[in-house]
Amino acid sequence: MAIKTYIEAITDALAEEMTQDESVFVLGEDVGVRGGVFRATAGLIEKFGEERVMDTPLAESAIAGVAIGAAMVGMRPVAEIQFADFIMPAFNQIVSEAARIRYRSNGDWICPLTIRAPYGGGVHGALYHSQSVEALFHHVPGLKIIAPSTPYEAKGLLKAAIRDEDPVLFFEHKRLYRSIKGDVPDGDYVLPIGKANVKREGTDITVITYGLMVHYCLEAAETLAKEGISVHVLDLVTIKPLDEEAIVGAAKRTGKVLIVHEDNKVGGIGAEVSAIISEEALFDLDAPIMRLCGPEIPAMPYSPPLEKAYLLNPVKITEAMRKLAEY
Amino acid sequence: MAIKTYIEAITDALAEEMTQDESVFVLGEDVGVRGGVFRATAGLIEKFGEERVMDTPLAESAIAGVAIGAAMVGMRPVAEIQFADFIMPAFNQIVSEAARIRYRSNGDWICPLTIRAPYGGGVHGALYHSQSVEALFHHVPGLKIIAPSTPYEAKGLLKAAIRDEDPVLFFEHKRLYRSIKGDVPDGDYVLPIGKANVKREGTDITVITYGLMVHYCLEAAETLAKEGISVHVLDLVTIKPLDEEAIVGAAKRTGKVLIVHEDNKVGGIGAEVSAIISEEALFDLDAPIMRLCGPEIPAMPYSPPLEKAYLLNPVKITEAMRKLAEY
Amino acid sequence: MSKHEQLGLNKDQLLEMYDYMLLARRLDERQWLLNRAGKVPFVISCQGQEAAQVGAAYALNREQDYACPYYRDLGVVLVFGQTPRDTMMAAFAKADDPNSGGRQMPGHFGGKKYRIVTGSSPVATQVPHAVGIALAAKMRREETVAFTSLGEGSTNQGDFHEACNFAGVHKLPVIFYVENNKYAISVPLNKQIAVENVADRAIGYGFPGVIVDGNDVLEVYRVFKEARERAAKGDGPTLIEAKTYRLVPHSSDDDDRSYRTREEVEEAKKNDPILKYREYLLQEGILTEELVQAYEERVMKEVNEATEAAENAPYPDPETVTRHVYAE
Amino acid sequence: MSKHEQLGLNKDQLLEMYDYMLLARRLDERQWLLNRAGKVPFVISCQGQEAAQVGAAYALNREQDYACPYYRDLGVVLVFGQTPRDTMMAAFAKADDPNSGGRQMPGHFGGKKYRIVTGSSPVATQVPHAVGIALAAKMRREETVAFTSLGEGSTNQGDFHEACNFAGVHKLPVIFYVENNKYAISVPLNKQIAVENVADRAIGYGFPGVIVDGNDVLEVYRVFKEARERAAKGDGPTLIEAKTYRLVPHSSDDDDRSYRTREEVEEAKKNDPILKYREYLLQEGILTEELVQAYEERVMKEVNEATEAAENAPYPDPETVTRHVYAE
Ligand SMILES: Cc1ncc(C[n+]2csc(CCOP(=O)(O)OP(=O)(O)O)c2C)c(N)n1
Ligand SMILES: Cc1ncc(C[n+]2csc(CCOP(=O)(O)OP(=O)(O)O)c2C)c(N)n1
Ligand SMILES: [Mg+2]
Ligand SMILES: [Mg+2]
Repeated sequence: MAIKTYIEAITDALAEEMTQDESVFVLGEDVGVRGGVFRATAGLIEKFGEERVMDTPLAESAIAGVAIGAAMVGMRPVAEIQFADFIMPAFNQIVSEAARIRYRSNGDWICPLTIRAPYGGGVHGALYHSQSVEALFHHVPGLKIIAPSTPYEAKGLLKAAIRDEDPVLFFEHKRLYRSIKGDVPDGDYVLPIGKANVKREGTDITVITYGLMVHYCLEAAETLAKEGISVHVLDLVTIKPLDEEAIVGAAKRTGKVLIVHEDNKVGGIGAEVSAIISEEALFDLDAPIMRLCGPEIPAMPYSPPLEKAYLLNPVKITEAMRKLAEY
Repeated sequence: MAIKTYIEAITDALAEEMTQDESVFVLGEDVGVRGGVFRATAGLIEKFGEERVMDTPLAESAIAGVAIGAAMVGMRPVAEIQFADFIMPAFNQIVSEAARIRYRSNGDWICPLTIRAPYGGGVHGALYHSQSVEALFHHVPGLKIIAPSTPYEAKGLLKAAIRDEDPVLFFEHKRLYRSIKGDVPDGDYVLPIGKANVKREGTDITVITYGLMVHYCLEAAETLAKEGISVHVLDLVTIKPLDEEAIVGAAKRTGKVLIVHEDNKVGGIGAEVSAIISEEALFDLDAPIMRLCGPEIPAMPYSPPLEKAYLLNPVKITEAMRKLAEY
Repeated sequence: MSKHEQLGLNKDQLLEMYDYMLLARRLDERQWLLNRAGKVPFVISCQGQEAAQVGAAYALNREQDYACPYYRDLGVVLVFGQTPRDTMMAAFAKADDPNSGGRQMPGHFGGKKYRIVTGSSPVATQVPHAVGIALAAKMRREETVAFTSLGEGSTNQGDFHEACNFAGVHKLPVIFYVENNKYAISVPLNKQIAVENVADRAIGYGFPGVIVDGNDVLEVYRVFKEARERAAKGDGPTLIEAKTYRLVPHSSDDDDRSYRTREEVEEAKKNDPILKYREYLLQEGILTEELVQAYEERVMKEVNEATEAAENAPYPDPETVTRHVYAE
Repeated sequence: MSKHEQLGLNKDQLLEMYDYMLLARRLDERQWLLNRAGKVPFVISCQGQEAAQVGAAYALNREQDYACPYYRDLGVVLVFGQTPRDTMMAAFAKADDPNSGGRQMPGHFGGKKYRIVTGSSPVATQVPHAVGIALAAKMRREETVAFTSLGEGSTNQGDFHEACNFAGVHKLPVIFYVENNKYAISVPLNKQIAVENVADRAIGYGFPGVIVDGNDVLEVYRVFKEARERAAKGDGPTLIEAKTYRLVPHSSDDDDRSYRTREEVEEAKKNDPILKYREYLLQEGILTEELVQAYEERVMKEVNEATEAAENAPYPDPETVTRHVYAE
């Protein structure tokens, strides 16, 4: 065991997978000598050379498309999109191509591709360096989507993503990179994709969340514990496929559900989580299913008071939890 | 009043708007001499000339991007994407640009752009000529999305879209083009964006749907009426912004809700509709909120038995309605 | 020395190429008949582009190379090993369709055993895939060349540009092939691009752009042999543009009378690549009138048998509709 | 005749250009200081590209034309009318920022009153917008020219290609401007593109590609005057590539020591476009040492005043965060 930051866990996972499997390689903008703008690939070019740690031209559709081609013939590309916001130009390659290759070829061709991207706000990144983009992909069968909240899960799941036989989008909240540290086992381990994790056991209300918000929800739960309110916190970890069993179980446990995400509400991940619950556990509910999310605006502004107004925080979350507990 | 097909209503709306406003023009692939591959723009080039009915190069990101530029300086472009499936290459322009122009400029610049696209299956179109794409955009603030089911609504709302000050995605179910006829008032009229319409009054169960499925649901409702089951059918018409009041009202009316769409379920429009209901009307419900949707596969296959297996039809819908009524 | 001798092609090879071209044409024509008879919902054609396709594919190494073709490339996929039965299984959307088990429209080629990469409908998406395959080959030090093709209209997509640039920067073994048939559905060349030759686009990517007469199968073969050699030697990509013509409507859903004159089409038919090649082979004494007849008969027999087999073959089981979304 | 006489530029104009360049530089430097002092979270620079920017914008018609600039184009937006106060309001993300009211990062220019079109972060998306503006101008028979700029690395995006092609086909009045500063963040030119000159890409779109020394403001002005005339006359687009250099890191978040030597940067500083232009003006007797000093002082005064004004200006009201999503 060692204490690692979130970003160290990412770098370690990449280095280990590249060491143990020659077909794994990294490509993206500035991933080489610069080691990535967040330095997630720092040190890799020195270890593995510039062919396996490839600085690509500035063209996301090509990054995705070239990676897809390589994956189809047996390589294991790990493409970095510099900011999740810049995944949009690659949307066609990801949705029309990667997600459909196995299906459209009737299982003849596969696309074992991992796309990593830092997402999320709270870093003065403004409209185009702060977005959550997971909801733009969760409707697309053929994709898997992971958004871990701890170094332990990040490492184990990035390794799982790379070894997975299907395309995986791996979203790393950039606020977590250096702010969150945690125990990471030494050596190789892999965690299962598709499993939500209970981060706190509780009996009064259930909070379902993921990413940075997990930490905020835990903080809020701690506050409420002092008031005698017991909060159950489920971290989705995998956004697609959602762990329906865990979601339904967590909802039934307390009968009161609050869904929290940084991303805006309409059509967000929370909508599907809510719909699952009201399909499977409606009569176990003692309160309306609540969602606490970012406001319905195109993206998060730059100016500090506006950024703050956009973002959820432990205080806002505590209020919503309290309101639900009192329902 | 005159009886018109759905596609005639579209063509009429375009012709009328182009006549009454010089800044309206049409651009897209094969919209000119060919009059569109579905012939929605038939006759327009003869009336308005090739500058205002412009055949563009085969490049959807440019179609959207050029239209955005023209819209920003006061034109009213109506871009056609030949098949909704091919909107993906324009995703970045639509989501990162069109949707955010007003917001990011603090209201200084606007983008009054309409993008029309035929969508939906049941025409032997296979994986890439059958898709429903509305759910890929409904999460994006700044966009409006319309998907009318009748010629009357199609005409009135296409005109509204063209006159709207913001970007509107206008999705036309290609199965409706020639199969659905209906009364269309003579002369100019405009319908409000954001209003759902009750298509049948009923008291036992509520069905919320849109597009081609409206007709299938009405057929199913007719069948069930003979069995003494009274079905309330709400046509969303506008996908974004959803008419929350109408949705909640329709849900409360019967306490039993079935949401139906052709598109696959996870993260679809139905998820948000369901989440709205369980936020606003949970204690009015007498049954779990049900969703009947396409299966979780990347897209609709070509081979007739597979296409049929994908598609909902009045029989499958009748069964789901009956099940809910009996709940 | 005659042309084919210069190219080192022997009689069997010349006849094999003829065979492929003829087969492609007859399979294509048959699909139109079936479509007009209401038996298959959709056809998209290679007619007029058979020389451009067969000459290209024939110059590749079918044991090492990969093809990322586009929807017109029936000639290419036949050379890569697809059979008339395969074509007809796809036309009828039957379970035995090797491309997709009937999931995709005809013309959406694929088949790992043939080294044909699965393709989709959105044009030009296959171009970066070919570049990725070339990248993998380079990384693994394999002598594989990636071939990809598309229409001239499709070169206006961003993906074409991004892929060419990537391949140019990394000097990858890939051949970009533009079958310029002068129309993108109804849109004529001058409304698609503002230059005479698509091949000139290669200049912006740092590799050669070559123009070839797509009605001359041997010329196509020649430029492809060269391009493949360059690629295999590590000298990087080539863009090849074949000047060709589509002799039939865009697809069975199209009516080309709205955008081009019958005279133009009739004029183009005079350069029918199959007739031109037949003439050459007759002149060279490689074909005889009897042989022409014999080929015609054998090909028609194959087409008939394939049609019958496919017509009678089972559809995919509807239960399979949810399979192969993820690894099973 | 000296260079500027050939160009028909008078003394006032020459000095005005000098003024803009100097102002851009000093505003930029100030933002770095503020950033390092923890007062503003982010800077992205024009340093080294002032001649390329001011020479270009100065040749345009600021009453008729539209600018779709990219994030480095402080020099362009100053010529189009933005003030030091505007720059600083954006740097401090204050409500009075004319670009976005503090919603976007600095460098995301806009302002209808300045004829500057709102821009975003994803590179190259502005290029089709400029084409759309040019299309509107052509349709309305207005003598408007659309200007758009981007880095050389960004020309690898599909949107650049699609936009150039569209403009070429429809002969639209647009100028595509590539400020080639040899790096895309850390990635050097040879890993971005495989050709010497980005200008060569114009060949594939059927319009002229022009290379200009981006350190020579008068040369930049000259080629832009020509390009604007072509556009206004209906002769279509021009692609102009300025050879330039970024003298500072990519942004305040970057550390350029990992990817380029200090020697290389020092060498480039010898060609500092402001020094070069100052020398020219001194030689021509248009500037004097006293004038140089006077300009320096006035510019610094403006920068100081603007900084102070912005620092003390109010932030946007948090309540406004939900405004301007749709028409109100
Ligand atoms: C991204 C995308 N947009 C639109 C279409 C519809 N479409 C199919 S083929 C075609 C024209 C293609 O022209 P070209 O590239 O010249 O190839 P050709 O068919 O002439 O061989 C169009 C517009 C598509 N398949 N994909
Ligand atoms: C679509 C997209 N991908 C990635 C980025 C991140 N990014 C910002 S600037 C930049 C490099 C741009 O290089 P170049 O075009 O040469 O312009 P320069 O900054 O050198 O002037 C990158 C990769 C972005 N802004 N947009
Ligand atoms: Mg063509
Ligand atoms: Mg650069």
